[in-house]
Amino acid sequence: MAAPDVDTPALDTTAHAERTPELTQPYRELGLADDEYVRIREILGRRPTDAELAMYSVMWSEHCSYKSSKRHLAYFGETTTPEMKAKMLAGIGENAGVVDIGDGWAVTFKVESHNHPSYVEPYQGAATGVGGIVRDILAMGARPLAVADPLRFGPAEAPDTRRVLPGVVAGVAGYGNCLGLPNVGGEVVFDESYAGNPLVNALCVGAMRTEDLHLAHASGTGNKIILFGARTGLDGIGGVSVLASETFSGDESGGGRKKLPSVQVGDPFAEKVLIECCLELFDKRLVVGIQDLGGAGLSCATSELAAAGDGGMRVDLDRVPLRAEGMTPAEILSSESQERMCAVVRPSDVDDFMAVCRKWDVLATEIGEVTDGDTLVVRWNGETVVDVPPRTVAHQGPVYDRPFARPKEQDTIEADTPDRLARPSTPDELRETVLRMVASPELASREWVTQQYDRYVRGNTVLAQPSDSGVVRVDENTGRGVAVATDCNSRFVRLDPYEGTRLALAEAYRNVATSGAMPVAVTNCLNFGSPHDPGVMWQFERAVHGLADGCAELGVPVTGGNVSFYNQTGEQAILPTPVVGVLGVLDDVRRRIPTGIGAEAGESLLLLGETRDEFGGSAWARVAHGHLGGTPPTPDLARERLLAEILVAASRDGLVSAAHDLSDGGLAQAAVEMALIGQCGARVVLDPDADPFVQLFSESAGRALVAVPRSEELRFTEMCSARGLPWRKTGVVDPGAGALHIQDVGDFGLDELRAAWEGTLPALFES
Amino acid sequence: MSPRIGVITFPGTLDDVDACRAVTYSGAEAVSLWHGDADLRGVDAVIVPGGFSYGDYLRCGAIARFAPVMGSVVEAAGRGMPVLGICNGFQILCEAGLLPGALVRNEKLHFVCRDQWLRVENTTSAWSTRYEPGAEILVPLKSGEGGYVADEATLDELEGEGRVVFRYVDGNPNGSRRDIAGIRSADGRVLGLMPHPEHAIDALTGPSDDGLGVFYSALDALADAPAPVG
Amino acid sequence: MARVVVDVMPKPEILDPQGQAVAGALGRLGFQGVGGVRQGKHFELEVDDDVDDDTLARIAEGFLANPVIEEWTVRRVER
Amino acid sequence: MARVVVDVMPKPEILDPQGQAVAGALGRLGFQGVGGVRQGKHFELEVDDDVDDDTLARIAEGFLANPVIEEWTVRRVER
Ligand SMILES: Nc1ncnc2c1ncn2[C@@H]1O[C@H](COP(=O)(O)OP(=O)(O)O)[C@@H](O)[C@H]1O
Ligand SMILES: [Mg+2]
Repeated sequence: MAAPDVDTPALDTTAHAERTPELTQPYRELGLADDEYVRIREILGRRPTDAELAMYSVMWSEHCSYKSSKRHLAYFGETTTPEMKAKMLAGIGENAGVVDIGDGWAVTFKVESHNHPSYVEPYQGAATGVGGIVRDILAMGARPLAVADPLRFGPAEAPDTRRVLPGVVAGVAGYGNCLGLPNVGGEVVFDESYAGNPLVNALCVGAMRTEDLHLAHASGTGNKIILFGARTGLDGIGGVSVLASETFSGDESGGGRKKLPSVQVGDPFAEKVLIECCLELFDKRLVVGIQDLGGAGLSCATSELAAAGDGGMRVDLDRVPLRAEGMTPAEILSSESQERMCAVVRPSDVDDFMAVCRKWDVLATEIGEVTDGDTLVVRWNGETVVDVPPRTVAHQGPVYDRPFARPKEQDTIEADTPDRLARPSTPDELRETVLRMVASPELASREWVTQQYDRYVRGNTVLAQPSDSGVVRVDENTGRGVAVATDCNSRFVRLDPYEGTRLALAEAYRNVATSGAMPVAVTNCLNFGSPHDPGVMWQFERAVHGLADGCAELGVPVTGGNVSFYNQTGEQAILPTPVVGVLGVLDDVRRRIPTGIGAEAGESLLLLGETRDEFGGSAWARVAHGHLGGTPPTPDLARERLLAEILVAASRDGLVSAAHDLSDGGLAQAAVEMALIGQCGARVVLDPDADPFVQLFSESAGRALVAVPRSEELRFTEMCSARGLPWRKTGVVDPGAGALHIQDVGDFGLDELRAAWEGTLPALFES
Repeated sequence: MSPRIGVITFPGTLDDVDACRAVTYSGAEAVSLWHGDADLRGVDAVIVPGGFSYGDYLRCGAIARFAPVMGSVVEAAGRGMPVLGICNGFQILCEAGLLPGALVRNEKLHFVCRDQWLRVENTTSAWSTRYEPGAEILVPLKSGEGGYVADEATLDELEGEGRVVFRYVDGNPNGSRRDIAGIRSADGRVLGLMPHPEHAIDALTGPSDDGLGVFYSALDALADAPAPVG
Repeated sequence: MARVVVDVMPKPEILDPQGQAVAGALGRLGFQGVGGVRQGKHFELEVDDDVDDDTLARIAEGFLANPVIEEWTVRRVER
Repeated sequence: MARVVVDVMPKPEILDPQGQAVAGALGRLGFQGVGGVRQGKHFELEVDDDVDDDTLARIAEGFLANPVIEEWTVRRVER
């Protein structure tokens, strides 16, 4: 406990810090390690002030500094060839990666996690997660086009999931719908490991003209720093509130501030107005640089802007408009109040800038300027409370080489293959298995979730739920557009983090291609347990390598991503969950491939790719036996690439009328979904020489089921054969039938299937 | 000269771009109107589009109805100018007293986005003449507070006077009284509905192009009886 | 400055799905003895002392509540 | 049966965008003299007489309010 300091003035200025080098500081409460604190003192040549300590502590946190992951993430850079980079206008290190999609258009996309807040306050946690990722995209100078939300929860039937899931979904809906951004995709996954630690990841994609790319930097001495958007309050300052307490002992009875919750409340309306305001500012070319305020608030925005610029920066913190009384400089710097942005503006443009803000009723305040020094100076009523080299805050945080090792239990899991599990074999057993799978929470329709999301707003959504990827039109004149999909089967990753991550990449890539888009870029959100656990670090290291190597094989670059560690309940880490997002391009969205069959008069069903006896980590092993063991299916990325090229070529030439990739649940699930989405019957004919169970439920990668108009069948199959893609005619579409008939298994009435598929989530979550 | 149809933007309006697109598709000229400006810029008809005006805080449409532009809209409607309120626009028109009743939270309490079948019950309003009576159309519905309520006497009056223009078929998505999806004013010039015809103008981006009829109807109405200039 | 509380409730004849959902959930959570629940809005306004009851009524009736579906009460709170 | 009122309000340090929107609109509508506005929820519960204060507190704290961001008051109302 600190001794009361007789020399404590109201304000801890740099001068005061010089005078009181021995003052005890609560750096540990702020999450800094002993050696990190020592390093800060070395950098500054004195002890940090309260405000500096607040800044370093948030910016050197795992979340902002990537201190445990940096070493490994470097591998993405090492494996990205110049050829893969050709279309990248901005990559890792920027707010979000940017790719050139042709016709003068650039597209940017990114996923972020908001896991922990969403457990504490599901609605607000998820809402502010959406808000944050949208500001990231906006900070690139892009108009946000669409969002997607990969979500993971505890067991579907668990009482706490009934609290968390509806709240998270309502939060994503409440914020995203109010912003006017169509929600075009995502995931809903259930697993015990997420029970105390749901994963709420949010993706946003935006577009801009290539010449309008705004990178976050503060350059040009004399340029003004303008903070605009919401007022700054005590949101999310959590740990930093210890600085405001009279003693650092955490005694809440003292005169200081109570420890505040780190939950923020979002105001989607304020963000919508902020978006329109920013777009008008970009349009009028009134910003030199811009940065969103997310985690770490002003600490992050000012240090990153200054670090990336060519000069220094001075900020007068007392000018920041506040929402709470008596906030200290440290609190203002660390506040995570939402819906704020920070811009660098030429002095001659300040009046015009302010006029645009007034038009949108957005509060804007000049809080400082770019200086010709190389330090970031923050003042409070004229006194200096921060004087630091900005790069030491923003980019030169600690980097750790955490120990990692393959855990021994990995052998046990691998040895426990699904071969020992009883398999259905009679037609009745197979029929019962199909229905049970379709109705399981794992595979049931997500409509109860997705119908809460506006997928139509702005009128450019061409495909959304439940199709394999979301497709949005970017250019109304040419029809150019993009497709996005996110995927991760974390059960595969658990069995083999390297191959499992390649499978996640393969699935997202395939989902994009199945919609007719050529995949061009990859983003990720790496959700893992504690980096202090060598087993978790091993999963992480393997996952990064799997993703990077996979991207190199596919020839698509990783343009950005996000790492979320410490996802665990007690000692129990979540299943390793590297969510992979893939972006694809369509030169004309009119040639997108939908999922539902029955659009053309006569269609054949063709199964593309090869089916092997692969059940490790499959949906069947889980649903039928609660089993997770063995090894996951083997990915073949060269095959995935070929499949994608064929699907894109077929979409160009109008050879396929519907397509669906095969993933969770295998062929049976894909056939059921294509029939239900198209509201059209079909007959599926299995290969008499192969095991029907394997054909129906295996999750071998690299496969898709396509519907081909009879008139195009020959052309299409010749193309597949010529290019070496295995295919097999697996049935015909039968609009008159009103049922899905699977030969040697039985008939499934569409109504029966629909009731099974659509009934599950409402029964679980309707209040 | 093609008619000019104004589309209002409030802070928080979302579907103004879509309404403008629908107006353009139908062959009219779309004119953007700003909430803070009472000037209707000489338009022949006005659309109050969907979205979350002022965040829908307090109550949907409650704050927007006091915007300067709404004063002019109420006045123009009094002179017979065709006015269409879609979703949030419908809520605003009810709050402003141009249409009776109110819209309340969906029965199941969550936002619903789905392709919705509607039956056209009345084809005499300025925004529905292009439909066959009894026609069924497929249009997106996307709202959290879309339940139409009014007292029994008002509901009876609306039914009796043929002022229920659109009704939900194939399931009531939000608990609206008597499955009401859209109603018109007594003179037929003002129409409010929760579903979004402006999102059903092209099968590429919507479930159908059934919504175009709403906009073509307005062109007919303006050709037959141009709104008096004020 | 005085504190004024305005409570706005759905009219009795208007369906209150939110209140019903709360009542249903309380039952499932094992709380016995709770019959009906109705849910409305609660506003706390800081007003100058010279704002009279008439003005407050106009704020409540004309703005905070929609009289088609809601009823309201206003009360000044001692501090 | 007794009537119990539970008011749930955003904590003072938590952003209240709804209250802010109402306050802003009141100003534009020309109502002078209204400073801050905060908006919360108002619940009216019909409860059996044997439901004790402790149970009511658990209902309010554990269900009607989220104590991370909201605070609540319970009072029994005479009828
Ligand atoms: N949380 C969500 N938000 C939006 N869309 C979702 C969400 N969860 C699932 N979806 C959509 O539902 C459909 C089915 O999801 P999923 O089975 O995970 O697809 P796939 O197996 O093709 O990856 C997809 O269109 C997906 O984008
Ligand atoms: Mg898929």
